[in-house]
Amino acid sequence: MKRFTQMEYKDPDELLFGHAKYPISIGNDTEIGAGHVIPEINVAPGEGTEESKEKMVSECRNITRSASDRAVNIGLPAFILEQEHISQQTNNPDWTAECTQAQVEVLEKYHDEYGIKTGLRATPADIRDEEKDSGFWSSDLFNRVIESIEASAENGAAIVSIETTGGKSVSDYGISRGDPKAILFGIGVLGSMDMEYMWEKIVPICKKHNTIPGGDTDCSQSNTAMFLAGGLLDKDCSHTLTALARAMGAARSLVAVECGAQGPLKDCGYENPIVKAISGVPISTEGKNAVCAHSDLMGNLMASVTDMWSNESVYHREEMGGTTPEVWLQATGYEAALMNTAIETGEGKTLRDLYTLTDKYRDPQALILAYDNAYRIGEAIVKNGDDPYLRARAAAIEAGAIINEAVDSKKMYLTRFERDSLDSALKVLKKLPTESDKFTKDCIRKYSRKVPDFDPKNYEL
Amino acid sequence: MKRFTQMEYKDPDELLFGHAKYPISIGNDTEIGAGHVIPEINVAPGEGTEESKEKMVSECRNITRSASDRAVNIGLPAFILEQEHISQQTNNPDWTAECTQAQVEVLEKYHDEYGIKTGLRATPADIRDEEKDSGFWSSDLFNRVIESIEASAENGAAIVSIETTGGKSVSDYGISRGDPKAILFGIGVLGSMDMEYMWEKIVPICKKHNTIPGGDTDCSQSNTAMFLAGGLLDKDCSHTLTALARAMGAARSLVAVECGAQGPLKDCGYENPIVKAISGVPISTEGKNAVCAHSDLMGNLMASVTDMWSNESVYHREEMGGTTPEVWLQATGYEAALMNTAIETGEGKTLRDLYTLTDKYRDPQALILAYDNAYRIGEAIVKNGDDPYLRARAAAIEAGAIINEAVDSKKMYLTRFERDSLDSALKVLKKLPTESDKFTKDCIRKYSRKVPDFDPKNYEL
Amino acid sequence: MSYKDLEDKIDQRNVYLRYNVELEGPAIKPEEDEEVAKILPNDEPFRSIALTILNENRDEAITIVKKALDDGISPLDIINEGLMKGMDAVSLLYTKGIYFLPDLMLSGDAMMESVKECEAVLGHKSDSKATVVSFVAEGDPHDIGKNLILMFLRAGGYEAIDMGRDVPASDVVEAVKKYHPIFLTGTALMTTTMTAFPKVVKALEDADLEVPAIGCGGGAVRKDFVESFPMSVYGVEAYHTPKLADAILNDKKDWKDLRKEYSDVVGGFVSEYS
Amino acid sequence: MSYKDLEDKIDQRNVYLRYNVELEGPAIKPEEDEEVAKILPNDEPFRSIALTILNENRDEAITIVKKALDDGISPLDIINEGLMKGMDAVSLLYTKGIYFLPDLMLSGDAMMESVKECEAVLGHKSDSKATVVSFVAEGDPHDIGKNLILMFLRAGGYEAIDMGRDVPASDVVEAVKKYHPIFLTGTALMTTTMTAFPKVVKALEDADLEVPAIGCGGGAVRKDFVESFPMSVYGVEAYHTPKLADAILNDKKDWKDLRKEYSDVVGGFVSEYS
Ligand SMILES: [Zn+2]
Ligand SMILES: [Zn+2]
Ligand SMILES: [Zn+2]
Repeated sequence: MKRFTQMEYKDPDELLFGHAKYPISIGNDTEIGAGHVIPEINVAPGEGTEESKEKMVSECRNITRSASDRAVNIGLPAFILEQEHISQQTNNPDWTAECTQAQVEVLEKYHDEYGIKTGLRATPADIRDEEKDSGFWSSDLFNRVIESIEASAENGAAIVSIETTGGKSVSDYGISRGDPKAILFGIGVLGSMDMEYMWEKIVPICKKHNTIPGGDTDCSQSNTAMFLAGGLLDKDCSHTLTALARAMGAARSLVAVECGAQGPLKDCGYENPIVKAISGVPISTEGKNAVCAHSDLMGNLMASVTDMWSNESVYHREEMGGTTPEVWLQATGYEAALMNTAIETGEGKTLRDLYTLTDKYRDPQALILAYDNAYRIGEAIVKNGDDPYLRARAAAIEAGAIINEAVDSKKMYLTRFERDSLDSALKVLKKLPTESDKFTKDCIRKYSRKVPDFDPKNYEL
Repeated sequence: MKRFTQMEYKDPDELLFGHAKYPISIGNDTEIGAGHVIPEINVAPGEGTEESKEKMVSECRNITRSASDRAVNIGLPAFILEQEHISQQTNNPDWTAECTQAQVEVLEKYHDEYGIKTGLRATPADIRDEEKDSGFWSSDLFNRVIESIEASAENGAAIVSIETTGGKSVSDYGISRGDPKAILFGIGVLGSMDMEYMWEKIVPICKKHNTIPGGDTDCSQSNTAMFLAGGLLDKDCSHTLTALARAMGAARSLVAVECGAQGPLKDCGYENPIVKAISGVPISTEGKNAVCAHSDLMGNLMASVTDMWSNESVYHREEMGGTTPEVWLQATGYEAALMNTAIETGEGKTLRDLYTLTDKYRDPQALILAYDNAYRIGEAIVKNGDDPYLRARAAAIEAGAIINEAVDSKKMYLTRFERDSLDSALKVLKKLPTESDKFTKDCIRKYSRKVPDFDPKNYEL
Repeated sequence: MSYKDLEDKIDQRNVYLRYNVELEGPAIKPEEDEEVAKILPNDEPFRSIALTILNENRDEAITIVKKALDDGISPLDIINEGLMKGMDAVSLLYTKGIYFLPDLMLSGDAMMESVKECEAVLGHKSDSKATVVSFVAEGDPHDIGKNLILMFLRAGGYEAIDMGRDVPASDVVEAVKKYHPIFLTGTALMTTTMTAFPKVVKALEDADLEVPAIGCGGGAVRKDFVESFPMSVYGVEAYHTPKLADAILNDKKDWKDLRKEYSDVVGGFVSEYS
Repeated sequence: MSYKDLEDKIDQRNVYLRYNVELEGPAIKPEEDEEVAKILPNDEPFRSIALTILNENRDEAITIVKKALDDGISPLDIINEGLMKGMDAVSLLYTKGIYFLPDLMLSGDAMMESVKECEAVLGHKSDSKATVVSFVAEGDPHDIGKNLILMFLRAGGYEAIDMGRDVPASDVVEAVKKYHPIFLTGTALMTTTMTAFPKVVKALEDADLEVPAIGCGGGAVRKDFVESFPMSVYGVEAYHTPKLADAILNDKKDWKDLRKEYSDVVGGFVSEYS
């Protein structure tokens, strides 16, 4: 595995939605990152559909039909359907196989009939459990995940992704207690190790079946921090600390790419702009059209350098305007259309900058993901590219510096809580050892005791 | 009443979102059309809340609280809450009074506590019924509407609107049968007469209570056509004929302004860009963030010259991302923020043009509302400004000409059905008499017989 | 850059595609459609009568029908062998996406008025397949949906009773007693008027009445709400109505069956039933 | 125009306002808050002990507590007059928006470990208000919500039993038999795992067991779903849990009451209950 020690983009200004340095082609005439933005729709299977394989297959097929139908009715040139698996699907790889098959069949039909460019992203669930299954890397549950990935690839998914959960117990502990060391260990060390372990297995399977290994996300960690951080008036997690966690998440999500993932990285990876700046792979992101799933403070900014624009997730049910696969594909589809118009007219960079500036100083979490700052964090990562721990630490410290500079220039305003937690986090982070081994040993000692679910054996430590 | 016989805007390029020639001020430091776009949120009361006044008051209060709460949590500088009344509210003006009071109270509280700029738009329902109540202009139901408007104004609504339904039975007949003459009579003659009658009553009430008379919409007619027209593959109403109906709708909605309505015109008036071009009043519009309520083919274009950006309507219930007042205010709020960033940076016109061009040729309905074409239709209207019939006819004929030019220049492509229905509609429209009286008499004869609900006496004809 | 310059730079196909235009097949005359050809009668005057309906030509339809009646042709034959065949062809073309709603409405108007001419000679109403009663929910003044339903039902050979707008539950009960419909349809635009539907069901139950199904649909009506009370089935499109009625009439389906088999009954994927 | 130039042109306040910054009052020391002052004990060593909790200082808390125990102060008094008072003050500051979750978690850690020291001397567990059992729904591996709930409950003086993740209904039944909790809490992230909640209710009913309420919440869980089966109440925020437990314990509320009075019980507007 080759670590990134240089930026694939040489200038942040080269970053633009719809354009990735290394676009991918997924069949059905569909390319991602090759000059246009593609909407992505993701609908959560309704309650009860988990009861049998038949119900789940039918649910998956129906979601696909509804989305396809709306797509042609409003004239979308292209769209991607993502299916995030529920645990039963991954637990039973035959469910995965049949669901995937059913969805691919519908998409093919629409492609043949209308010429619409489509493809399926299948995302098996990470059903491994740190608590239950001491063989985190070799258990039955692990095997089921791998089989499910193979079943997705084998049955026609254009892209396969996963949201790995390595290190979550430790980072959860750190996020709820405002402990930057635990967060760094959970994301930068354990998370990166787990992602490497998983993706070294996933990429060859995808290659074998001519499927695109799409990539991963730090969802289980940085997004937990973001969800807890909540809105401006929420009191659960400091938004500055959350910003540092996000920067670490970039160092982690990059690992999948280093193992051969080609993108589009998963929509919920808010760290994706950083990963794109480093690696040049296309990314999926979400923001203002994912309000169905959660509230973020960077709804426009997240579109700035996206290649696929997603709604994250939505209940499968009926709105006045149609069923949710219809309604939410229309929402992401219309935003993608705006971006594509900007690209076509040569005004892409203007729109990109407007997206960015709409949120840049709304919150520290947004600030560090503005493409110029994302690039800076990328640079901090590649400078320490060979060492997952050091690069995650460097990313966080750089994010802190970015926030502090914006505060100094009176563009970013912080509350006392944000100010204090940033200062204390930076103090802690800067004092940490510069050797990965030392840090790891230290953390194993500390968090094995404090975090009941954390078992170093799970990571062969 | 002074009819518009000249354009208030002298050049279509002056039209821009957030900027109206005649901005309004509604208290709470809030201005509309004065340089920034304001998001508008509208949530339909849940089923069962119509059972008692207490339930409805509580429902209205809760919708307001939820929206206000999200607004401050994501940092919106301003928002408007619209409450479209259900029939029980209008039928019982004491419900109107108490609901309005409860909502205004919450908004004031948030304004005082956070400094957020807010205001309530109250929209009593047009509960008059052509079929039931032969005194369309003087019945009990009519009185209830007027009382309800007064109760809204009296109890602190910043803006009062209504969606009048005059002429609907005839235009419905025409829309479902593809009969342009019936559509013109329903919208251009009966609709305009009814709007004039109503707004001559509404404006003085608003003035008395220092409330802004917000304006009307051709919702009951042009939107019926648009909903029936549906998506590209729907087969219920020709999209070219629908475009002509929309142009007529502009000639109609202008009447409220001529009677003294100051805007923001109602969100669902897709004809509003035309009315704004003529009259200079601020407008509310809806598009890609109203997918919860319906699908249109101009989701971005409708933002081009808007002053308030609305979600139209949504069920009051829970999404993963919060309750719908929260989720959908965030959706419209984030889009308004993008527009405001564009304004602040001097790139407003670029974003306006991108919005427009994203949809301009997606559908004939979109084409005629692109701001340059909207302006042209405005010119056709003011040229015949003194005569509601002739100006609606001229608007439709101009819309047809716009479509034909776009087809000739190979930018717009029509299906045979769209082509044929446009040709035949234009042929019919061009042959119609040039005297309003003659046309009216002719239509009374024809449609009294064909449309069971149409009674000329309702319009004192 | 100017608006015009921006516009000229766009390759539309990268932003949107008009699939309706893309997919359009060659134009053919309606009567040349293979399936229509099978439906249309070959003998005169029935063929001409059916063709006037197919061509949406009300005036000519009435003229030919009157002439046929004058010539002593049985009014029932004119209805069943001529007018209804034309209408069947129209419905077929609508389902196939070749005809559009206005075609259907205009053909329907032509058919209904021609039927009236026949009934004048017949001295009584002609037989219909069965009776369906349609109402708009109490409190709701919007009725275009109901009016479309009426037309689709009549085009499908049903006697469709129009109860109008804003109909109280008690009136629906009376109508059921009077007309013994095989199917009721109710429409509502708003969440706060769709609550009238369960009240209708309750009123029917209180009166010990039952119908095979009540189709409930329109505007803000949701399937999950409609399925929260008995006797009801959520109706998605107006043109589904005669198909639901056919399933009740021919296959003895009731509301429970229709909920389960909706897509099959109306013959195609329905997103709301997925 | 360049990005930098664009940025410099923006008056941020026309695009967004950071209300959290706008509204911030003057900084005060936590112990100077008027309501906190009323809660804190005045006598030593209890005041010092409470202050170490308020200051989230685990090491010092343990040191002072150990010293107090050595000095022969009653372990129960240390818990009730010192540690719990400190924790009450912390909870109050969290509710008032002055303290944040990490404060609460760190104070909670300090309190829990100090309590353990006291219990070591006491020779048995100290009394809690009552027992609550918390589980993550079967099939769901996400547990941060449950972990927060545990901490909030413990900070509120409850014995909180942690059943972990992915818990089968049968295990919940066993736990209810064993611990007789006054309240159960279940969390789920997904629509397809929240279906475990009604299964738990069914299993309890089958075993003839009942609890005053089961709080169900997390991720994609919806109130309307939770209220579609009995014994349950939809929980919105983790910090609501001890307030719900208090209402059960002190005011004998059950799930039916809690559904109706949720906002009052948790003391504020809750959008989901509106
Ligand atoms: Zn995710
Ligand atoms: Zn409307
Ligand atoms: Zn509206």
